[in-house]
Amino acid sequence: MKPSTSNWKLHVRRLALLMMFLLLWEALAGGIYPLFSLLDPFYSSSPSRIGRELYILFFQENVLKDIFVTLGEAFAGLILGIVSGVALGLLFAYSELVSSTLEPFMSALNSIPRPALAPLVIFWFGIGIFSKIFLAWSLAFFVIFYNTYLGIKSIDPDILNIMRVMNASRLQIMRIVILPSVVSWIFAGLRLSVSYSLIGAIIGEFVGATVGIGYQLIYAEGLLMSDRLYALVLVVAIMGATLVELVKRIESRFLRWRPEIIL
Amino acid sequence: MKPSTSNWKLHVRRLALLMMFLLLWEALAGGIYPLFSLLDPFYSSSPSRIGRELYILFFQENVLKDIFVTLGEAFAGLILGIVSGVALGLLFAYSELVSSTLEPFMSALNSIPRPALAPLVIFWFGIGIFSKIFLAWSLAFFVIFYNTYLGIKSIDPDILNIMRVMNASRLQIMRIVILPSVVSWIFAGLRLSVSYSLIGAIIGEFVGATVGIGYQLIYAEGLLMSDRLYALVLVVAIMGATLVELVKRIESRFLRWRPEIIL
Amino acid sequence: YVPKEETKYSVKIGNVPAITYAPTYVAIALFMDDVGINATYMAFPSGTKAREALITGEIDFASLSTVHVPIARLKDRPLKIIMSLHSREIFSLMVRSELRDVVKEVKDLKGLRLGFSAPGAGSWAFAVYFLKKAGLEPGKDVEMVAVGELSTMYTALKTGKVDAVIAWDPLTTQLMESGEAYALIDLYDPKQHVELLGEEAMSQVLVTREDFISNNPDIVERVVKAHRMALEFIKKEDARKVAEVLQPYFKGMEIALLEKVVNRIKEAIPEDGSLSESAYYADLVPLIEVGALEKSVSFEEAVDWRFVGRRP
Amino acid sequence: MEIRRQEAVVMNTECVSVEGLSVSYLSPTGRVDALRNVSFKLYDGELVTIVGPSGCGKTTLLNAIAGLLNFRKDVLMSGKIFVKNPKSIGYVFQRDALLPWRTVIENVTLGLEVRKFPEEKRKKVALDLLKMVGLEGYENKYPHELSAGMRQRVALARAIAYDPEFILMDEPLGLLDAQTRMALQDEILRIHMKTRKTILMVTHDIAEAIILGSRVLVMNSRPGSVKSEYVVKLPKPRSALGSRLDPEFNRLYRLILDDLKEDMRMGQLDLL
Amino acid sequence: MEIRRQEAVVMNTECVSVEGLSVSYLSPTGRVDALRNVSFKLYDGELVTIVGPSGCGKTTLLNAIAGLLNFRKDVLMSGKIFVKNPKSIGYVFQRDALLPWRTVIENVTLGLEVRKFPEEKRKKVALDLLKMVGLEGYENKYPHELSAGMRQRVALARAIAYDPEFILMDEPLGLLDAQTRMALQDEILRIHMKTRKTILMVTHDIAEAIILGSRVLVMNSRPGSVKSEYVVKLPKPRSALGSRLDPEFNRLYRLILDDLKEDMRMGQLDLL
Ligand SMILES: Nc1ncnc2c1ncn2[C@@H]1O[C@H](COP(=O)(O)OP(=O)(O)OP(=O)(O)O)[C@@H](O)[C@H]1O
Ligand SMILES: Nc1ncnc2c1ncn2[C@@H]1O[C@H](COP(=O)(O)OP(=O)(O)OP(=O)(O)O)[C@@H](O)[C@H]1O
Ligand SMILES: [Mg+2]
Ligand SMILES: [Mg+2]
Repeated sequence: MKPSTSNWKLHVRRLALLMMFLLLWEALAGGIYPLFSLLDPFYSSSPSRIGRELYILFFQENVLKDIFVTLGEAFAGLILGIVSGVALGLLFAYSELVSSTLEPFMSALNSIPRPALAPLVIFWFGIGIFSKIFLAWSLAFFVIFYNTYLGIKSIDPDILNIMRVMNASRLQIMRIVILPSVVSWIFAGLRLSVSYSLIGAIIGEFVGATVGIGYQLIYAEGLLMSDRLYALVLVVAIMGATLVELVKRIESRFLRWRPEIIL
Repeated sequence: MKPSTSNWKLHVRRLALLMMFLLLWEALAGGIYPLFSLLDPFYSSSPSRIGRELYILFFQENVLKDIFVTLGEAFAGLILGIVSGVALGLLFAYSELVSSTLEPFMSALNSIPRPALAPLVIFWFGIGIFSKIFLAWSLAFFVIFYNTYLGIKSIDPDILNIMRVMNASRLQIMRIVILPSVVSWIFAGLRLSVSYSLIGAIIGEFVGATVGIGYQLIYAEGLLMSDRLYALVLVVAIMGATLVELVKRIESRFLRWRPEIIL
Repeated sequence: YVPKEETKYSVKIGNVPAITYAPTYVAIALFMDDVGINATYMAFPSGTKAREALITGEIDFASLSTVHVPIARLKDRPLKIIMSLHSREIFSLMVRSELRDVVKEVKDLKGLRLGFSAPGAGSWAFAVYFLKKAGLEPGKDVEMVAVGELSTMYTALKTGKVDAVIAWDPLTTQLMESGEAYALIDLYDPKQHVELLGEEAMSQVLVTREDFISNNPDIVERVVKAHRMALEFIKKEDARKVAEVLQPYFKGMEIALLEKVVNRIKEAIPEDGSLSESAYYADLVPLIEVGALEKSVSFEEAVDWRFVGRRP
Repeated sequence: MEIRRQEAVVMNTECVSVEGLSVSYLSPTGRVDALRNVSFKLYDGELVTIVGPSGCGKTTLLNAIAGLLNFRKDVLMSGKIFVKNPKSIGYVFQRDALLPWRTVIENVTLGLEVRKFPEEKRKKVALDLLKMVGLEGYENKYPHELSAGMRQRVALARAIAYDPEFILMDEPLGLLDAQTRMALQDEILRIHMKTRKTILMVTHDIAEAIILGSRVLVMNSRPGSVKSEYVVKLPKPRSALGSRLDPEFNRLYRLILDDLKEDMRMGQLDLL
Repeated sequence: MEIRRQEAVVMNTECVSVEGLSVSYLSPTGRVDALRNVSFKLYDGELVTIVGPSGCGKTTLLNAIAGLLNFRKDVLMSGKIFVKNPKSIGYVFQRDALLPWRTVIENVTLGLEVRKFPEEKRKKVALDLLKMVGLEGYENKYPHELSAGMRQRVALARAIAYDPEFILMDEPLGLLDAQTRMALQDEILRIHMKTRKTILMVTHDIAEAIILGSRVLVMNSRPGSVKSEYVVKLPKPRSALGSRLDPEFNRLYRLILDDLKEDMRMGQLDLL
């Protein structure tokens, strides 16, 4: 929609900001002028140290494999989360009986700290891929669920009415009105869910793993390698940001009909 | 709005469901007829065992203190999350420059698995209450932030226009139009944030704590006390559900103007 | 060298990444193949998680702190120690260097903060034990702070959030090398070990499940064999060579530091992994004394000595 | 009430009958009685128009007939409503209720989609109707890109597109300029002549009510009810311009205007 | 164009002037030229009405004058717009744009709140206006509890409440029945006489345009522009009913209708 020049500028702006931040960090950590160092590089690391660690991770240790494993787990959890979240959201919206009865149970479940579930998760799902997918799902699901459910409550009632007059079936109403109406809510949820499914997969790997970013994190932490810890955290952050940007691309396709708001 | 009888029925329904679930659980765990036991009570515990543990926790060990500590941390994090989330959401909505530049950084930050942050959190915030509040905030914030930001994008442009014609200041537009419009989005976010702030506080207590539900949880896990683990998870879940119900009470006051939708 | 075995078995072995488990790493790196075992290694962020995975059958062997076995047995989870991997207790009580003039012995910790990993873990039990021995009441005289695993522990100590920690390697070595902290108690010092725990301890052990032993005695036999070869290797070869073998498992760690740590723990590597009753109880006593264990679990119950033999 | 149902006798089947319909809205801000004891009948192939003061319950009445009030919890309804074929109703809402995420053509084909017509058929019907309402070339626009009157025309096309037997119209031409309005009045007359659909139309324009309707129902307010009924005996075929010249038109216009005025005098708006 | 600006000379200051205004909407579905080269002036105290076919750009023109198009990225604008006091504009939107979370009275007092009037003052003004538009007793209802016409009246009250110097009205009475409509036409005339506010009003009702306006601007479409201007020389004070009887009214009505029809014949809607 926007000409490509402005896109180009945007990227320059982002990059400039990132560079400034990295330079400041490097300087504070003493990487530029050693006498001027305010941060202890052990816990604050520094861009150059992280860079070196990233080099090792990517070119000597094939961290790509870990990335793909974690991504796969997160993705599976996310897809399950979307499907089940939308489905249950619809069920709750359709049935007053179900929703009023079960609502408190849903928020109770969502309040359970996932890392504390580890022993039970091992018992239920083992420490194979399923425990990771389960944890990714358990974080992604609730956002999508609540957003679907509450999104439906804000649908324009007249649009529902026109469907009823046309004698549309429940399924048609769902497909033609409800799903498109909650798309903006679902996408709002997706920005969070994508990140959460990643976090969930990694927490799952904390339960015990042979591969994956979580596995690498356990190592770095167990062996006191703070640079590597930073590098890995950075890798996860970039994964998350990339996925969310992807989601936004898809979103803009779906929401093309919506006029832009300027404040 | 509804007569109190229906409210009464609702509670009965919820209770009945809970009872059925507990009975089934107890039966499967062999608590009712020992020969018929499908679940190993060590991993799956059972309502009676959890009940006994809860009795011990509340009447012999004063778990209330832990509850209040954790609640306090979560609440502080939640409040900070709401304030900062709404503020930053507004900033992002107001400034195209800020939002387009910073959006990927926000999703990157939100993708960081909080438990992996522990060493840095201790470095930044110590092991006192601040590290817990920080973690609670870090989970509560993003939901509120995204919901505020995306909620603003779905405001009816004509309502903004009427304010402009009336020559309202930006602050007035914010107070009179924007905040009330995003209230439904913020509340949607709150249902999640409330739970997340609890989780955040507990994850914070996993490192550097002397008290709190999180401390009790690692203790139970360390000593392989699965009944106690279940009991504590239950306590957290009930805390979460109670808080969310509270939020819903407040919400229904704010959204009284909205017609009810029936599907 | 033993000739390669004909039939291959696949097993999963897990632990928390730590150099005190060097025998397991060396065994996986060099000897499992020779005994006909296809070993998959699995990392856990804490011993409790590795223990849970073992109990539920997700892994077949774990190198663990001894404490986990009696805790599990008291809950009717029949884990068995099948081999000793370390004959010293690994914990050291490290104090921030700034306090060198103030804290000269354990009882000087009164009024300060002591960090340990997590309640229920070995470091907690020994923290309490050390304090009690010095006549201090943990929680009252000394504030007890759960600070999680090594990196958070290090951060907490360095930033002064705690004054002392119960550390293990590589943190202990690193703190001593850098001079950031000094050891108030160092159990690698034979004298102190004798004083507190006796001649020998059994701090790190190879663990499996009872049912696994009865169903697969052959596999257990082979895994133990590989471990014994590893013990021998570590004892015999110089630290540099051992460090080189370990390095693939400790990527990103300086080889020099690795070598230093290997040197430090070499002393504690047992000859043959045989199981000593007195060493077992030496480790158990503090746990019982501090209440981490409700009651004692007998040597006979916790240990299966058929594979490496027992000593008094 | 004036001369009652004269033409009606020649028609055979009842298409809609409303008997003693009362509707109240219950809301936290208090109860509003919107309709009280409304009764009337529509016969197959009739085009009946309704006029009445703002807020007298016209929309409520149409919603009740369309069965939409059943989906609300805050409505108290009594009386009987019979609709011959409730599965084949068209409804032009007062507020257009276009689906904002669908293009103009996708909105028009909505009913056909629900009835599972094949793609090409849908498109053909929609394009014809869009041409009829003067929106050729706008088929791929989104509703927010249209002017209010254009949206209303899309809504009109949508209600006709799937060829329902019975059409409810709530001021379908209210936002159109005089000229477009007359053109569409003629169009509605033409469609009605050709297909003999039953149409119930609410309008605020008395002239429109007379020109289109075979009968005009006049409602009064608070709570709303049908006050009188005028049978329009203008010659057929009628037309938006031509029928205005008939003296009968003027007579009825005066009558209905006075009728409404009377209500006003006793009603809420006492400014005249 | 017919006789130009005769009354205009007796008035002194320009309140609004539009010169060579062209507006296009750019959207992913293509560019739409909504206005081309529109020029006219409004003098202090004038009430000018605009009529024109649906979609010819009337709303666009009003939005441009109100300065609302500046808040859009997808609009190309050229030409000059001068508004004497842009901080004191009232605007009745075509779609009511009531704040759904505010009660009727809170909607009406919106402008007064923005101007920081004291609470009681606000309430008093609002109650007076609600009485004027016939909505006494509805002050604590929420907009979704009102009928469409009632909402429109609330919007009208809201635009007048804070006493702006210049009021834009986009079909403010479009959803009202004939009777209520006439009452409110009289009310607008009364307010205009009393306060001498400058008013620019879009309407689809040619009669309304003549009765209220001192001038009637006729627009044509695609792209929209002001085609002709009629000065209305009906005697004052005018009234909704009385002025209709004047022969001048009939003459102008015919002229304007023909004018619109001509546009139609060349325009998009060729059904007549
Ligand atoms: N959802 C609602 N809740 C409460 N009251 C309502 C609701 N909808 C309508 N009413 C009330 O019912 C009455 C009739 O409303 P209705 O919309 O049927 O009027 P109408 O004849 O269509 O008016 P108009 O010509 O202005 O469209 C009004 O007094 C209105 O306030
Ligand atoms: N947001 C928009 N994006 C694209 N095109 C638009 C937009 N708004 C209006 N238009 C187009 O501009 C033209 C003029 O629209 P406008 O709303 O000004 O007409 P109008 O004279 O007010 O019509 P009506 O009498 O039906 O209200 C129309 O062709 C319409 O399709
Ligand atoms: Mg209505
Ligand atoms: Mg318009």
